[in-house]
Amino acid sequence: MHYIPNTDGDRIEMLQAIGLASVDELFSDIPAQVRINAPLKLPSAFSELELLEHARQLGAENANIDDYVCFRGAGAYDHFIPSVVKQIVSRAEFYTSYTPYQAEISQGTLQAIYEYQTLICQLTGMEVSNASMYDGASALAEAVLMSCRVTGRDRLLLSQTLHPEYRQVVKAYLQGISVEAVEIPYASGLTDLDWLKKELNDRVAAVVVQHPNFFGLLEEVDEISQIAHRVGALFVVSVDPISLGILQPPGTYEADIAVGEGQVLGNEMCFGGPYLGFFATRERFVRNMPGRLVGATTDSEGRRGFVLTLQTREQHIRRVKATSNICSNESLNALAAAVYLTALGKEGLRKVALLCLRKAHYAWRETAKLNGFSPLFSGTFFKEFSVNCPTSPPKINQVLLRQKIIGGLELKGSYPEHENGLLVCVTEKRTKEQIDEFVESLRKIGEEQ
Amino acid sequence: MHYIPNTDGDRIEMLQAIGLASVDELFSDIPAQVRINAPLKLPSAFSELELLEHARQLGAENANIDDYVCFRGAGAYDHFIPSVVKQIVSRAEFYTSYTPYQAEISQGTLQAIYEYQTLICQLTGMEVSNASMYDGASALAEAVLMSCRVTGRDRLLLSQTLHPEYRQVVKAYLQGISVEAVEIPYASGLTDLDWLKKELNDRVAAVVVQHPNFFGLLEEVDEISQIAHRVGALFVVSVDPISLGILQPPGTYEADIAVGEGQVLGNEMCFGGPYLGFFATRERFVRNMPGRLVGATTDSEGRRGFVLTLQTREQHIRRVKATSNICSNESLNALAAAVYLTALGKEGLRKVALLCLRKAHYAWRETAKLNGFSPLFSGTFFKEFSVNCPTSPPKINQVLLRQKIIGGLELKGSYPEHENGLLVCVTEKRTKEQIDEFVESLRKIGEEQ
Amino acid sequence: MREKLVFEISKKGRVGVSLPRCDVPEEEPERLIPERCLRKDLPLPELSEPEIIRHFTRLSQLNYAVDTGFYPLGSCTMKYNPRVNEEIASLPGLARLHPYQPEELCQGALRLMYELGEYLAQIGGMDAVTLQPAAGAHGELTGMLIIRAYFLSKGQKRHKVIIPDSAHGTNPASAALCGYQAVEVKSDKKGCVDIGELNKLVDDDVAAIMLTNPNTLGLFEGNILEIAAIVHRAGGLLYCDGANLNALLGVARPGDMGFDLLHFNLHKTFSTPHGGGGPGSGPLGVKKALAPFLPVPLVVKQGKRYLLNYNCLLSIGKVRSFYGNFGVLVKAYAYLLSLGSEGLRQVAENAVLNANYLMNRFKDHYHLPYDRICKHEFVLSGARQKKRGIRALDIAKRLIDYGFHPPTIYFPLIVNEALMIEPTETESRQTLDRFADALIKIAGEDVKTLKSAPHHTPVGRLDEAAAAREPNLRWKK
Amino acid sequence: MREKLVFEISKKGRVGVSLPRCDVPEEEPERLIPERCLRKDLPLPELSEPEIIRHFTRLSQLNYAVDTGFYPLGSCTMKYNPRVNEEIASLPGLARLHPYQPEELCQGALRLMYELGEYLAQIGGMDAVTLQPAAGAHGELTGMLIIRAYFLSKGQKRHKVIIPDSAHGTNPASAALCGYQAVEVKSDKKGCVDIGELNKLVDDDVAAIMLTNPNTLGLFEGNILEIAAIVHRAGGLLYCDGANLNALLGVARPGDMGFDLLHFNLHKTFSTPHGGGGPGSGPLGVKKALAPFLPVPLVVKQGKRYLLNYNCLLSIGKVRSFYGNFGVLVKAYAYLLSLGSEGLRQVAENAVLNANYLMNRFKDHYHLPYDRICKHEFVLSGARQKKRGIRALDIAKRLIDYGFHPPTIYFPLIVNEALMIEPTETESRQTLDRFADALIKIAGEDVKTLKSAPHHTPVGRLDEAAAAREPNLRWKK
Ligand SMILES: Cc1ncc(COP(=O)(O)O)c(C=O)c1O
Ligand SMILES: Cc1ncc(COP(=O)(O)O)c(C=O)c1O
Repeated sequence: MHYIPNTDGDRIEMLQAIGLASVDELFSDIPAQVRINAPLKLPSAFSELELLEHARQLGAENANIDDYVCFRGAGAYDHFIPSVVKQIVSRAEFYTSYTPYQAEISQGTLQAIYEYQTLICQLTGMEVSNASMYDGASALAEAVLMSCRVTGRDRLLLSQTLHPEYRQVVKAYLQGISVEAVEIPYASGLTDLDWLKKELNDRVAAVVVQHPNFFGLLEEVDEISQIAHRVGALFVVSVDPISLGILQPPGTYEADIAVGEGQVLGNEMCFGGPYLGFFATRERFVRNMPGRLVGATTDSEGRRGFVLTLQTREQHIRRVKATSNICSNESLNALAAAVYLTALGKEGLRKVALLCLRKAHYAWRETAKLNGFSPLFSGTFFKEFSVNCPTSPPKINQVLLRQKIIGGLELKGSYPEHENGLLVCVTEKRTKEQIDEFVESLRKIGEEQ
Repeated sequence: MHYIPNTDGDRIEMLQAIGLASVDELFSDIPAQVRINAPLKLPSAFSELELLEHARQLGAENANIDDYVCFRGAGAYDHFIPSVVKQIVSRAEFYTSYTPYQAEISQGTLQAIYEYQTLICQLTGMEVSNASMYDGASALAEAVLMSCRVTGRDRLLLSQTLHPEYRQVVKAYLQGISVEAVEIPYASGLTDLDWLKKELNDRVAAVVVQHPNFFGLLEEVDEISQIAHRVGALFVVSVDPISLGILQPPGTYEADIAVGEGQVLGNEMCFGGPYLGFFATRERFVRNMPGRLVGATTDSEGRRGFVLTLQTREQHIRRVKATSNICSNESLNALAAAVYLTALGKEGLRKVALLCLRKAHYAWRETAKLNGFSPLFSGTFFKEFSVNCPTSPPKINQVLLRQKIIGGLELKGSYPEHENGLLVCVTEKRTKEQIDEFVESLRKIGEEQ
Repeated sequence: MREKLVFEISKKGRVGVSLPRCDVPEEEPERLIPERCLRKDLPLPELSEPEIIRHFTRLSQLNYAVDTGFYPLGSCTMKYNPRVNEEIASLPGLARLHPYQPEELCQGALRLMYELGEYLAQIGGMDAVTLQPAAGAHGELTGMLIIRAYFLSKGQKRHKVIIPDSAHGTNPASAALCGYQAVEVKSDKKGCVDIGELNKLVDDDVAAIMLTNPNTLGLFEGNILEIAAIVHRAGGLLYCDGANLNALLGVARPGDMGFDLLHFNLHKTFSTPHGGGGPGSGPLGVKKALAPFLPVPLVVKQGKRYLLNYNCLLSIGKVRSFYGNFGVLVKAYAYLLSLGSEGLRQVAENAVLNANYLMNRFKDHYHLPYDRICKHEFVLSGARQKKRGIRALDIAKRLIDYGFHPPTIYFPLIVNEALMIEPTETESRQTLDRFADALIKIAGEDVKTLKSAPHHTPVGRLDEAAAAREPNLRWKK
Repeated sequence: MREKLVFEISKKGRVGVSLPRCDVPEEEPERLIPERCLRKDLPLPELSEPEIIRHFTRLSQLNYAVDTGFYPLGSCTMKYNPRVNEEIASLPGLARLHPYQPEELCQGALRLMYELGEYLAQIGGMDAVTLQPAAGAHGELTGMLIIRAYFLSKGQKRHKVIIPDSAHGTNPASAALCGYQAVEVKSDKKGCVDIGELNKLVDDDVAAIMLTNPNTLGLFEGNILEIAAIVHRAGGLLYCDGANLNALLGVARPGDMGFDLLHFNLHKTFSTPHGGGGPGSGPLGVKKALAPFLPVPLVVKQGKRYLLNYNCLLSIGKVRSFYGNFGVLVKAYAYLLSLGSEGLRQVAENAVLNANYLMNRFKDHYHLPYDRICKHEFVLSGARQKKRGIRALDIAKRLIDYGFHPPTIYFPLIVNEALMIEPTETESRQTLDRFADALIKIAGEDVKTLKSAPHHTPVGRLDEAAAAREPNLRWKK
């Protein structure tokens, strides 16, 4: 076994040193009736060459976005990843190290996380950020739990324009504790403010929306924020970090907790993970925050250094009273996000956001011109928009696939009221040529109806 | 320009500091009539995303050996490369450093080359190895030049069973100096020993053969070595390092210089380069060797360390009298070879060689059974063999390509006497299934004749 | 060799990446988005590409890592991360997939997930597996939610979860997160669950017991069958924290011992790299009776096709978006295939052999609170050294001077000045000996040398108290 | 932090890689190969995969590199190597090609080579380009062979090649390798070719003059047009060593100055990484009259197809197998495309600006033998320091303590105690300033500190004399 340095000779000598006659004796403390004697039913070992070939074959059974043109978003996005990001996260010193418990030999990871935290604050306009959560959905669930802790309240209002899976996750996290989650209906694709104003009261720990929302639309975040704060509820918002290249950051509209999916910040779509949830809030809530935090401090010679800090919030110290049970997070993905945000920088992120905005609007306008296709909602959008199709979206997507295009997401699955709704995403990677081809295909489909 | 940190502001301040008004003034020493005023006719800049897409498209216009099954060798071979090799050569500390002139901050490269030199000696059974040459062919040319220096003679005998391109390169290197290269004809696919014995005399600096030779056959190296030495000529041999997993190394048959193509030691085929020529010889010739050498020594505290040594042979010191003009060599490829040889190790390299041997013989036996196909020669071979086909090899290869098989090399190009000859290579990467499919295709082609 | 922050390197006007020109009409954003929604200022840093690469490369060099040295961090299974797994996980056909792409266009990915689930079920002795949890603690939460749903489905609402005092902090935290009261059971003199105590605690309000086996002392719970009988008799379930599964691979299966749920730490046992703190992956296996409660979707096989099944009425729903940390799953899958069933057992055997060999070398130099055969790890106590004023922390820091990563310290909580050492199977005897020599030498070193360690790191011991008192969690101008 | 040799880590019985089982009949090798041809023993090391990765990773950390710091190594153009080029060069469609695969299956590769050749011709002002040479010196050799063939084709056999005293060692060595007599021409006070001298040396036995322009002092040969006239008048050719082309990109073209041949160092000017000493790539451009002599094959375009043309009667043949260092060509091609014509000029402008800025900072502290505007690099002399017994070597070693790679020293040979500094365009002004501060500080430091430098490296200054006296070029048991 080439991953195991011990040779047969080593094993014999080591057993001798500990006074045992056989490896089996090392397992004599396991009751005989549960010891396995036959090999497990697993495939026999693949050599490296066979393994690579097998993996390539598995890969060939998947459509990958180098070969297919992707107009699908809905929580995972085909954004461009600069080579520098991949280069840095593939540095063995980063990816083969553990959580930086020993600060003196982990300054690389620690400083990078500190930079990540700062970058997330700069991006969101919030005061503090943790070192990452599992993903956008679980980050939102943690935000909701924290809202309850902070306010001592037990009711939540979740907009129906939140990603359906995010709502599911929040609800799952609430199953064990007595907090009630109520969904806010939507009108014209946006969180229904009238309903919200009516139902909101001082039992509500937080109002939770996504911005831009699942349909791609910009929510009335300023107003929702004010409405929520009026009753002392927190305003929790889940945002697309790319949109923050041009959109007002949560800090400016007084969000109390801003979370979101960090995949778009330099992480591959990777069939859904590993991603990272970012989590930012107000300084005064810091001791209520879930997740790891890195802080700057000094050593005895006054040199700046970084350490894990405020660990008394965490499970390994506080145990049942911890602010979360999270231990391993998504550190390497956070590193990717830090490198991405540094590489794009002030100008770059704005440019990417502008490209998304313009291309999405170009695609939307061209689609809206087609016979049978019409916008599902009239609101302002960023990089995703919803259209109503002249025929069933699954059929449309089937046709598109033949042209190696992955079409929009069929809304019907989560929103049965939009039988023919299609959620289309256009990132900066889509060229005009690709968009034109996509629209042209839609045109043909429309005309065949 | 994202590779250039200077901002416009920097440029202005820096010009001020040196007392110039404009960047143009920096170029005022260039005669005006040769200064370019219009931009060059080059494409305008590609963004990283566009560049990647463009490169992928170029790549898609090539058949790559992940998608095609390769039975072609003839100097570049489809051997398996363990992941560890790629991981190590992609360490920035290795690939973004220069030649290790400053030993104290280059011990990584220096020690790795010292290990490479040792590994090449272990593999070839020779006494000393240099740090690499450009490729197998130019290494052979350098060996030939060294033979002339060492013997003071001006005639060379090159076997016609040497790779045709290697012969071309040797001859090109000899153009400027008055050394005559004579080709030794072959009989039954092997260097003609009778001819050799007849023509050999004390004007001959070296007898040069390839082993296994271009047709895949094992040469009578023991005997050739003796014959050459009888008249005081050097015996220079170009060997396939993979074959040394099971074949007697040049050291045992008293070769004076052993060279070869190191591509097979962990380097991608990469359309012909970068490769590396290895170069090993006797200790007593060391001051006549071309190329860089690393030696072990100690620092003032007695710690072992490594340095470039015997540099007085080299161009930067000896100038016109240097043993070669080589400066940059193929260090990173040599590193790959060192990692490869370490990873394969004693057992692994033997196993790879055995796999090649057995699979090639299996393919050969199965092919020989086919109607119309017959071995071109009867000699012993390692991983390549030559067959005579019932129809024109280009036609055969055309058919194979449709099945995504890259067939053998058509011999006719370099050996017009073998009109229907095909040189087939089978490495350890070829599965029985692939070989069977290849043979089955040949069978069908044979039957259609 | 310390490094400035990116913000300190930043200079106005620098760009780090080149982006495509806009090939569609360049409308002003104000025409597409109401002005009040547009941000005025984006205070991100500005660096050129060379500066970025150099900065992060230099940062990386400030880290210790498995690839640079021995990392005997107890409970963390810092084994070697095979290179081929990284190569495979970055193949475009496995890395560049949209999670919602049509089922017919991700059969390879679904097959991989299906097979990995099957293999893990085999290894753990479980009937069904979800790959959704993103880490061990996430698996625990998922397990707790399933236990709750299971009892609810039977009309029961149990409130307690029993957890040993030696347990990892995530166990009580996960139970609490799910609304359970965590009840602590003491360890006995042998370092295992005190059966007498347990008997007293178990009643029909106990939903489950959460055990780590081998436990955090590296000891196998020898009474596991009795424990299972006690808990099952009271209608409770057994949850296994599988963080220490490395010791049992191919040797014994938690499912056969009576465990009803088991989470796997792919980033420990199954060699996926830890990434400086994540991503991990914490698949959860359950026995048949609990399978209906697993999160959606499950990967199922119909004939030759693989499907995502969302249609699970009793499911707890979802604990994260999509299907789990797929990229991590790929590496664990590749690892399992390169081991095969034979290799799997070799992992356990060598991990346990290495641990016992190493433990044995310390017997005369450190207090060994539980002197019996250990599994993949063992816990020393710095109690003797403490008498001289030397703390476990000092010993740990001093090890850095010798080129080693320190063990886990002060955990488990039941051992005074704990030093928890896990060598893993991927270390050679030579390395173990060098480490043992160092730790033994340290046992006799003077207080001053130890207190001032480490001596050759870019920063010395840092003021953690100050860091917590006045948190500085982000750079400001 | 020093590291054993792999041979010292090796232990009998360890394996580093898993290989496929044999799926064809496992015949004994003795049955296929005569016993006397089979080797008895293969004395290679035996390590497990984790040991291999750790060993070479640790070795890597002993290296200084462009990615870890400033590398002002004069003449070497150690600029930043863009990451995307590495990504591109490792695409299977570009990296995993057999050189002899059929033309119709490598159109992408041939197109890339064709276009790169065209771009280089454009940049250098040449008419035809071969991509075959593997490095600069190899390009020189190719050029010399072409010059020889050219004169032979005209029935002339010229014997001399004129080379300035400031030239790089490869120039005389390449000329000699090709049987030419290298004749040295002195530099004048301004650091350029002495025209008077040149006039005396040029006759009809001169095949060529080899010039580096800007020369190795970093100075542009201002009399280049006159030089060209002199040499051409005598029927000789002008060869340009393009190692210093970084200064001229998009600003001026050697072809326009009268050069007939020019080699490019892709691993310098065109940002392909140097790999610790190679691989490089040294394409050679020539004027029309010399094109027929280029090595075979040439990539030609016919309609929309690209072909390899071997059919060149006057060709010198081949200087290496196949077509050149294709993998390096890919990176240079990618680099050129990401620059475009505008970016190309920016490279030169900033490289020259950085050099002049830096040079200016040293004027008061070091002797500057040629005090005029430099191009991409400049040469200081440590003459003043030498009076105190401090050598250029000491200054160089001391720079290491400050975290910098030393400049090239003792070259060019015509400057006493030369320190040859090339900052490149990819360094920021901040870095230049930090470097200048260090070098200026060193100018005033005491002898002892300098002589004992470097102080923090894994090894100190090594005994090179002993290394050469009793060469130890390989490990032995
Ligand atoms: C015994 C034990 N349980 C649970 C965990 C938590 O696992 P994770 O970090 O994957 O959430 C750990 C991790 O350190 C552990 O050692
Ligand atoms: C001026 C000059 N000429 C020639 C060379 C040789 O180039 P290469 O190392 O690519 O053979 C160099 C390399 O250092 C150089 O600086």
